[in-house]
Amino acid sequence: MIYGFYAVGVFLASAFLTGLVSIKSDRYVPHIPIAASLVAVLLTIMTLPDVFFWGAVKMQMEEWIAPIGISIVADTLSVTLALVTTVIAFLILLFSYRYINRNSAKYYSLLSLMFAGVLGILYTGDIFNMFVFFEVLSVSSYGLVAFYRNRVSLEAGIKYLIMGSVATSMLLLGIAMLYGVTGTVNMADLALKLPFVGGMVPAVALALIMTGIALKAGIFPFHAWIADAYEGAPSPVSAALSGIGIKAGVYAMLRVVFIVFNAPTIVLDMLLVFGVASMLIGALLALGQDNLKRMLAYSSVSQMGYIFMAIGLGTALGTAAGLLHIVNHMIIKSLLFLSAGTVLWKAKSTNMKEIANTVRTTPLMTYSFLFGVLALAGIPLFNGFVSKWLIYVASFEKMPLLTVIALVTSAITLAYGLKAFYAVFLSNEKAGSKVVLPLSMKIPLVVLIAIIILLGVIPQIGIWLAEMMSGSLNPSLYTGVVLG
Amino acid sequence: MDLIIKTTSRILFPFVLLMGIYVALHGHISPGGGFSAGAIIATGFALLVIAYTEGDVEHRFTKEELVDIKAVSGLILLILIISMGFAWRLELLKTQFPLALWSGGFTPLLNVAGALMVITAIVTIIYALVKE
Amino acid sequence: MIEYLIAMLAVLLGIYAVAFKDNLIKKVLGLSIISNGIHLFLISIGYRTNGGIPILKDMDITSFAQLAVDPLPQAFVLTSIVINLSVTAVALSMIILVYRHFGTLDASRIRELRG
Amino acid sequence: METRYVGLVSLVVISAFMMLAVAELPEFGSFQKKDIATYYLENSLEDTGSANAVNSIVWDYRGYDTLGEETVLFCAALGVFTIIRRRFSGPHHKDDL
Repeated sequence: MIYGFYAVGVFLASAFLTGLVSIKSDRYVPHIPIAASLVAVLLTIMTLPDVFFWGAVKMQMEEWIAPIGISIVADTLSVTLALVTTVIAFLILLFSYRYINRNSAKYYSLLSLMFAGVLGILYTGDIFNMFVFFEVLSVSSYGLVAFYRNRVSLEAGIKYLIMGSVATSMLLLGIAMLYGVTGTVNMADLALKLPFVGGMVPAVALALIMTGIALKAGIFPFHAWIADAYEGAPSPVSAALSGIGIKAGVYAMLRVVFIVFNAPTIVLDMLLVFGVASMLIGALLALGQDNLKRMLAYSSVSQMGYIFMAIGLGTALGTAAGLLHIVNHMIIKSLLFLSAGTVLWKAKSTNMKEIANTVRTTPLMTYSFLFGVLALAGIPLFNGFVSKWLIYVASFEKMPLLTVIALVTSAITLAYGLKAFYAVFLSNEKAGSKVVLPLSMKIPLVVLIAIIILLGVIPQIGIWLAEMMSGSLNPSLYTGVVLG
Repeated sequence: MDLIIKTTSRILFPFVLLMGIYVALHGHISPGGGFSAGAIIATGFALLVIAYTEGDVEHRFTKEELVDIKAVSGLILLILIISMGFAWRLELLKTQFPLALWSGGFTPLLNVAGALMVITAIVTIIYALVKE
Repeated sequence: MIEYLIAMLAVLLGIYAVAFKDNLIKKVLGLSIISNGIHLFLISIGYRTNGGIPILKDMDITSFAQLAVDPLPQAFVLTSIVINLSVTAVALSMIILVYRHFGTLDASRIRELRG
Repeated sequence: METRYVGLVSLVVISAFMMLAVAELPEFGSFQKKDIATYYLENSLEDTGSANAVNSIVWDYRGYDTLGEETVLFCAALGVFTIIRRRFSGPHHKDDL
């Protein structure tokens, strides 16, 4: 039985209960999603043993035979990502306990629905179901991005909405074409039937699905909406979006490319090219930003470039490195956005210079941002280093030029990280209101810092995790489990 | 909106409602079902909301400030019904009780729940947009 | 083959509208045109020459299975219509406020005004 | 204005690509390779008890999709309410942070 899958139900229930409870009093509203995410973490931990033992576990909705109903599949990749997602979800919900004080019922409902959407994508084995949960994820994040309703977030919201729904429509068109040609929507069934289908249709369907997913993951040609969306959204939402929302897109891409289409080489080379492009462009754009949130947004684009490049290498080591970097980046980016959130909590604007003289930061905020920046740049002793080192080694085997580019981008990452760190944290001995961080904001930062250092100091965990995850990317194991 | 539209919409509304309920209940035999029934009834409400300025429609809904919370919670109850059905069915209680009268096993129940769900959602959205 | 072309043309028309029209409401309309084009494509994929509706009226099962149209894309279309409805609802409510804040619905002007 | 030409060119490329794919889709009325659909048609009555195959799929075989879809509808209603809150403050000042 896949207990982790019930976490989707738990988040759905928490979203609805917050609405009900909000009728009586707004005081108890935040407690429900926080409790729900704790339960979700527990459920995911319960699924770990048998997934890591069997490699992949299948559960069928109401026991129809495999291709008829919707099959729920949990393999090592999806369970690890689900575990990291639920832990970060808990931390983000805890962080926003004091951060959002108005209209909190709607905020918590939408946020827990967003997490339900992500978990739904991670566990589903059916491509149309993945489309539906993509929609759940995006519609709830449209509302969240425009939550503050001022000029910036509204413009960001409408732009994100239009781009997002074009992307999901392309995804649906791709699925429709696949159905037309093979007659099934179950991913394992598709993987079996696609090789027998000749002609252009699978290629075009894959192209459509890839554009849809690449747009959701904010890769180079479609990264326009990311900076505005993260700037407009409240900081915990940007942390959730960049930490978890984008990763669902990457997971879906991995699932489609590796399992359904069995990783054709053209696609991998394209991933490589787009990865390198977004790596460089993201880093350069981030360098030129003076707005804290936009800088973090562009750094997300560049880190996604790393992931795409690593996977695009095609070698086993490359995929393992890319998967590990997904996990590491989730943790680092959430830490960075949350620590930026603590700074922005009292600051009136997001411009780095103005923040400096309005907020006197506490040591915890300073160190959390510093550790985040160092981990992002892949400095040893931090978890970023482990995955970046694997990426350097993997890219060196394939094409030394790539390693040079990767190293240069890491240097640029370090540069803009420290620039922001200096501007916001170091240069404000002057006045500025003393920020007293409530406990609910301190715990997430401390926990995330602990995880980063733990994974950094003991790299074996990361490497073992990477091997286990990349083990689940071979189609034969997946189709064997699903179709029996 | 002048008198003619008001009276016609008032007269028309019960028939739209009846049609919607019929479609919802017979979802498993005739075409249509949860979603189309919800859409039909929601257009009935939309007819009323547009025909009347919100002043008169107010008495259809509870007091002003409760409306948005009530709407949200209204949705919740219905989703709970559906998710209950989904969760309950997950336990594979496939007792296929062949209700002679209904000749449907489980689908009519869900059809009605789905229809209610769609009605509440669309009506609340229309109401919010019109009130703005 | 020709029948699918119409659906494809609708999708392309929608993409043109979203990409090139400046007015926000036209963009949202373009979105629903794309979505409807995809629904038409989905339904026409499931069509069977002179096939009947997939509701078992007064036929035995085997001949019904030979005659009825494919129900699966119709289920997808039902889901996708509701999704399209909700996206348009959120989009329109945003447009109301964007108009209040920026005074215009012209996407390019909004980009300049956001400052 | 050059972005318009780039856009137009990419639109033409996409449409050519799609037309090619459409050409290779199975014949319009043909019903080949639809074994799952025939399964639904054949045993939707005795599995779910409803004569309407589409309804049995939407509510029973793939009820999980419909649950996901209801949450999308619920998100939309919530989204509309978060955006159009009654206490709408003036256009030009920072809203409740």
